Amino acid sequence: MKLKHLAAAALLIFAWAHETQAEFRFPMPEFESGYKHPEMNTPLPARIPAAVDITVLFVALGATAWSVVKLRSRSMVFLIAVFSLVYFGFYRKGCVCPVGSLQNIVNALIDRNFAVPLVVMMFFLLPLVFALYFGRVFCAAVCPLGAIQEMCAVCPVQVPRPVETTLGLLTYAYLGLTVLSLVTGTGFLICRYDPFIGFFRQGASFNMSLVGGGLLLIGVFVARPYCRFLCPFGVLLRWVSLFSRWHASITPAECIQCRLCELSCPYGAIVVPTPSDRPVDRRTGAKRLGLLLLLAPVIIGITAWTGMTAHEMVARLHPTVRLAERVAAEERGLFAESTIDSDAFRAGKQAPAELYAEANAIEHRFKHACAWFGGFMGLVLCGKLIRLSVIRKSSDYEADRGACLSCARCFAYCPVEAGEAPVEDPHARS
Amino acid sequence: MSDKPTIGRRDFMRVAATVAAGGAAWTVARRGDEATVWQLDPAKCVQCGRCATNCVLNPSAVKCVHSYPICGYCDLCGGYLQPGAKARNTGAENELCPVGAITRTFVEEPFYQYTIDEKLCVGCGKCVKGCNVFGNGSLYLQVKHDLCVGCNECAIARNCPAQAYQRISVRTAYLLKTRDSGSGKQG
Amino acid sequence: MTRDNGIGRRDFMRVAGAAATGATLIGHSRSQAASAGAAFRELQRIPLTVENPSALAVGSSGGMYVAGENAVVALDSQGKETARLSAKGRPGCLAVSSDGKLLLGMRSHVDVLDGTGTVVASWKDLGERAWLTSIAADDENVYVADAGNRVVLRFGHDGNVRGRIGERDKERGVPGLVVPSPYFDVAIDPQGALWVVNPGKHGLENYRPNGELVSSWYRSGMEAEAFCGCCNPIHIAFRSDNTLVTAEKGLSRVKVYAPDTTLLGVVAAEAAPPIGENKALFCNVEPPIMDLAVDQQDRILVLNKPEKAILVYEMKREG
Amino acid sequence: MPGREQRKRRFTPNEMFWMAAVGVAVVSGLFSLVVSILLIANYVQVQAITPLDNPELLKLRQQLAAAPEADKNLVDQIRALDLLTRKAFFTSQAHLKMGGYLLLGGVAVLLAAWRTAARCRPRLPQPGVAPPSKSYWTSRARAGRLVASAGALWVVVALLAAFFTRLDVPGAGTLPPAGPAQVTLAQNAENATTYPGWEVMQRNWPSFRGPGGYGLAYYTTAPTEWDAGTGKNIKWKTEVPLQGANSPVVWDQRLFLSGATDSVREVYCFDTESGQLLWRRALDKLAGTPDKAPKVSDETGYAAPSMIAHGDRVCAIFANGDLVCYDFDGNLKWGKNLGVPDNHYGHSSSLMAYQNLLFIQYDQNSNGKLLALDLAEGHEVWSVIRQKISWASPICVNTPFGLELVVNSEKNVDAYDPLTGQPVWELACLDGEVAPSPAYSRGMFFVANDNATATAIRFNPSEPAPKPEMAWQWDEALPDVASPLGAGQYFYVATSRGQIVCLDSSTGQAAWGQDYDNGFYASPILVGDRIYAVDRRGTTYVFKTGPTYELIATSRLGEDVFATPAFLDGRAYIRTEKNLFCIVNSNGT
Repeated sequence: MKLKHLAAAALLIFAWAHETQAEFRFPMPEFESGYKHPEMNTPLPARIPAAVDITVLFVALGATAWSVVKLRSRSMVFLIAVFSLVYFGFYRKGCVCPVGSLQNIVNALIDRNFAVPLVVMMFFLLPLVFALYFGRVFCAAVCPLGAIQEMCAVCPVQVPRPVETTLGLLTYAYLGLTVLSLVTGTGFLICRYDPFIGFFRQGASFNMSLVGGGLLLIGVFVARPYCRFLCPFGVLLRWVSLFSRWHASITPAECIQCRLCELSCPYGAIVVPTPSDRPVDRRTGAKRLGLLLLLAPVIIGITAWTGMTAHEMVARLHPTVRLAERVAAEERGLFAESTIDSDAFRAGKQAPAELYAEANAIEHRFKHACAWFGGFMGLVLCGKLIRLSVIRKSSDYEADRGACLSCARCFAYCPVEAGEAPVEDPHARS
Repeated sequence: MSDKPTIGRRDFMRVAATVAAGGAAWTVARRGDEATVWQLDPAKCVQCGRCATNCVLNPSAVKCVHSYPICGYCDLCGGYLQPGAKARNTGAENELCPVGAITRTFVEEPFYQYTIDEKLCVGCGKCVKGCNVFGNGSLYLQVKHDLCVGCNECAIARNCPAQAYQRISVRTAYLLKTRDSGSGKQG
Repeated sequence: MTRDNGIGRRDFMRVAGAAATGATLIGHSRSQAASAGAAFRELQRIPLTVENPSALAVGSSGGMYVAGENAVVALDSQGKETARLSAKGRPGCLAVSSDGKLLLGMRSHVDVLDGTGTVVASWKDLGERAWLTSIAADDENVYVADAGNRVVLRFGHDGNVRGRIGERDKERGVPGLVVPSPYFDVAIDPQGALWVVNPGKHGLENYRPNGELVSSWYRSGMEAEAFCGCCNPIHIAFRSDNTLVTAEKGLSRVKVYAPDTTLLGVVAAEAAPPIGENKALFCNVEPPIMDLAVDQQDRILVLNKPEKAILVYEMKREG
Repeated sequence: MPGREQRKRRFTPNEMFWMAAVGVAVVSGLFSLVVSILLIANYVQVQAITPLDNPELLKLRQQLAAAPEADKNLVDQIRALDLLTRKAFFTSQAHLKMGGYLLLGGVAVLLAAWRTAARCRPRLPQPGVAPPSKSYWTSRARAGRLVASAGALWVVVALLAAFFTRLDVPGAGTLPPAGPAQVTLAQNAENATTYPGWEVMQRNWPSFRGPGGYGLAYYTTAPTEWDAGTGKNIKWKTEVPLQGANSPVVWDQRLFLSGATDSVREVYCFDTESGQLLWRRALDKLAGTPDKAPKVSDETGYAAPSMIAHGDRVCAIFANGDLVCYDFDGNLKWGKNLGVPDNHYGHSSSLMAYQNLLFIQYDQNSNGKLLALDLAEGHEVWSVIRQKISWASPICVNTPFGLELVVNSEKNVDAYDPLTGQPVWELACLDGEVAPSPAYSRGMFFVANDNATATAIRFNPSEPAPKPEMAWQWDEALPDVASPLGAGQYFYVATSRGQIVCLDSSTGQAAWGQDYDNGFYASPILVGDRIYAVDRRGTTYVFKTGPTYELIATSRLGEDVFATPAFLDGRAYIRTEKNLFCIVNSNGT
């Protein structure tokens, strides 16, 4: 699908209207009975003003931040999540969501003519700005996709750390693919494969409903599988949240190392104190790290090359490429039947050669984009490996600012929380 | 956003990032774009039938509309009757619409009015094809905006073989076939 | 058909498809015509140099005239271009008067051109509603079909309106013309009688010059003998033996009827779409047949817009 | 859980609350499960019956449309079925909507109850017994390994997928018909010549069996009936000075033939309008031309190969190996002797051309070659060694795997890349002295020879390179001279014994067979939806393509015919033993 229609829309409409004047000028029959034809029913969309959505989003984010950081109330966070699910999910039908707005923003960066309405811009920016100050409060209770999964996470179990880390790579792949499909003009992948939006508007393709239902079922035990292992917007929030100013902390005051919270986090987002007994000495570790750093360009090169090699497969994401392939195969007599698309193509004015040329140009774009995508994945891989081999010392049980979704589950496990009557701002001590 | 004046480098960066984001939002807002909606251009439509099946809604938000001023008010209507219809009555064997969403009312000899019942219409475009082949093309498909949920990426647009879908201004919202005002004066 | 037989879609289109109205139809018409009695075949295809050819007429000397965008071309009976006159806009219809003048029907008025293309007269504009679709001329009168007003106007050669034909008149028994779309034809048969198509009623009406209805016949239906769709036939012409040639839109067909209105044969016909057929189809498809004429050898000339050509058909002698 | 013996135990309110919640959760869970199963069943059912496009209803409608009168019974049936399907559609819609809400409600209750139950029995924090030191480090190391192996897996899978899912969109310019009409060769700037592209070639009759040499006419307007006796539809008839078995080739207004005896070799150019012989060139002795002509059979003669007309060049080859190239005005551009062919019947493979190349299948008993010469200069561009002799002609066809030059010989069918001469595929499926050339239709080749078997060759389109497979074989009526013809779904074989058989390309079964009075030497040609087959006595049968035999016309010339006719716009050219006929549609265009 071409996403550039928007800019040309005005022009198109003008041209179209112009053409119609010549086409449809033929006068109506003259009715003797004084018949008057009914008017056409062309209702306009009953849209809620953008300001309402932005305000609700802002208030919900603010309330969550307040509940997490100041009030430290899991119930409050949960209530806000219910509200978000109802408002942003079922009432606003889950569109536009901040997760999807990522695509509009990226597309606007690629295509200068692609307009981004203010509401989309705000939906993209507000969660990030809040993450910069309060961590991923958006994920905690405002995101309708997160909320619906949060509702389902009834008896979460912990995923082994190595698996968690590895599956986490998928979010980067999804982000990379999203950008790739935007760069190549393929379309909005996040919207296309949004698993839960079908529930919000009570209608989706059968397959997507199954996927969505399956994810929710899994989510009963493996909490928030989409957020943790797929969500591309989560990657951005994770990066920003690392620099958050007032992030949720497990304990309201001093950590007493009681280890009660250790298993409370279903997201594996609690950093445990680093044990003092290193299995490898500092020098070996440094050597390994050095080797890894040296190897990194090689790894990135390999993945970039792999991406480039695989571009033909990925190029099939693009409808024009698929159509060109189909038409070419039909031309050669490989199919007895034509498809709706090839019929429509033949009914049009374009010659096959032009279609092939267009498809070749798109394929070429894919070649570059896939190389970049491959390189990006290599970079992510190396980054993960480096992060795993660099030991950052921590002495207390604290939230991993990147992974923590600020769900406030752990608060209840902290005896310090239970013991202290008025909660002091834990960050008051600088 | 209230921010206590602090001197930390990180705090400064945060404020800078916030200001930059706000600036970006401001710039975008000033680009002056307005809300848009998805609509299909009947001049490009090929009546493939995907509007009925690919919409995220069930039944589809695409319905057949009727531009009465273009209609010939024919007795033998290509959009209403099966191509090989033996009679011109409302019998199911003669009707083209698979859900019986078109009603036919007598106006005066020899004219008939055809009306689409949008509650029944599924947007399959069978009548549109009939009307275009044999008639004036007064029946055509449009996205009805009281039903459309306004997806970020329209699922029909993505699968439209004729690239007939586009985003248009919410103020117009429809791409209607109309006669120009000039010929509206009738004697 | 010979689809996919080697080299690609274009060849396929040409070899086997010949673009929906052309040579492949011969095969079809043969089988249909066998039952109807007379057979026709495509003799020739005369390529045209005008853009958007829209009207065709045969002159008294046997030459052909084709009007298109901003031009009228004259061809000899073999199809060789002999002259090219410039004209303004897109004429909708064309006739040649017995003195060799060209009557060029524009949207709402008639221009009279001499042999060099000079506009010698421009008749009065018929107003907003007018939509001229056909002209027929004899020595006395010029009949102009106005689809917009659902009337045939009888002009003198001087350009003055002498009468209106075909408007509903219960006293004279004129049923009124039903013209749902801008396809509306008039023709003069070899005896000099005026025939007017009533497309909404799928038939023809025969009028005296004073507007008196002499006779009429209508036939609706999908079968070969009848006319289908909302408005057919779209064009008519008479052969010297008084047989009638008709062209239809929707289901593109050219057929020949005997004077007693029985179907003599199908010249060319598109196969009817099978019930339930759901091929992608672009909207607002103009009918490929833009005009129809019969030349002095009684060959049938079909002006085909997408092919940008005149398709010449002839009845097979041995039947 | 409390044991059974403790039945009388009193429950605390909290426990009762818990039990109630569990009960509600179980019930609502079961309910949701049932609803979702019903929803899925509904979906599957609706998918299966497709109410709006019910094939059964469609069939009834078609029956009704075909019937001359509305049959009341049928009408009632349609009405009943229509009502049923519509009911099914709207009920399923209602069910979907209702089911959706029910499921939503059920799941909401389930979640609420479950949560309540969980709240009543909170899990206590269970910190590990031992300090997490060891597991901390192992987990970290394991994570590293897992990430690394995931990355490696990613790369491997991507590479494998890339290898197995090549995109198959023709690149710019690889398809001859899609390319521009003119290909300019600028190797030699001052001598740059433009060569006609496929678009131009197919509008002419450049070679034996038409453009590409597989028997397909571009124009569909050829006459169907004529009669030499009454002169009906015969535009002109011209005597050809010297005999030859070669078939007419036509380019624009020129028609070319060659003729030869054991001592004289001549090339003729006729005007297609008048039939007038425009020029006639007798070959001079070329370098290497033998003094004495080789021995040939009477039926083959000294001028059996058809000429090639291509752009502004026309070439002819003769039984003694003389190859000449003229321009259209009869000026000799180049000529050479390729060496006297070691051929016991006489060389008979026709010429073929594409772009700037002239192809000569020079199969002989020994030292056989397939040559590509530069049309402009006559120098060799590529050549490949051929093992076996043949009398067939090359065809040049655009297959799903690209353009191929396909040639028959004893034992083998070989395909080459016309531009480089690289072998593309081969299949040993022929036998004997092969004269019929290959036929092609819809990605399949069909080769046949008398006293052997006919074989249909197909290719798996998903393979990266063409790999021939025998689709089926046929060994009843087989051709000896005439080449088979591929037309859509069918292959046609015309034999020297006067049979024509139509074979279904998918099954290999004969759709029909027909016996005629005389044998066929001329190859059948497809014109539109009609096939023209000329027998040895000059009678042409025109019949329709398709699974049933439908003869359209039979026309006689009354002279023996060996050559394959040429078909152009509204015309056919037939070379008889002595004459050349131009046949037109009546009224003469």
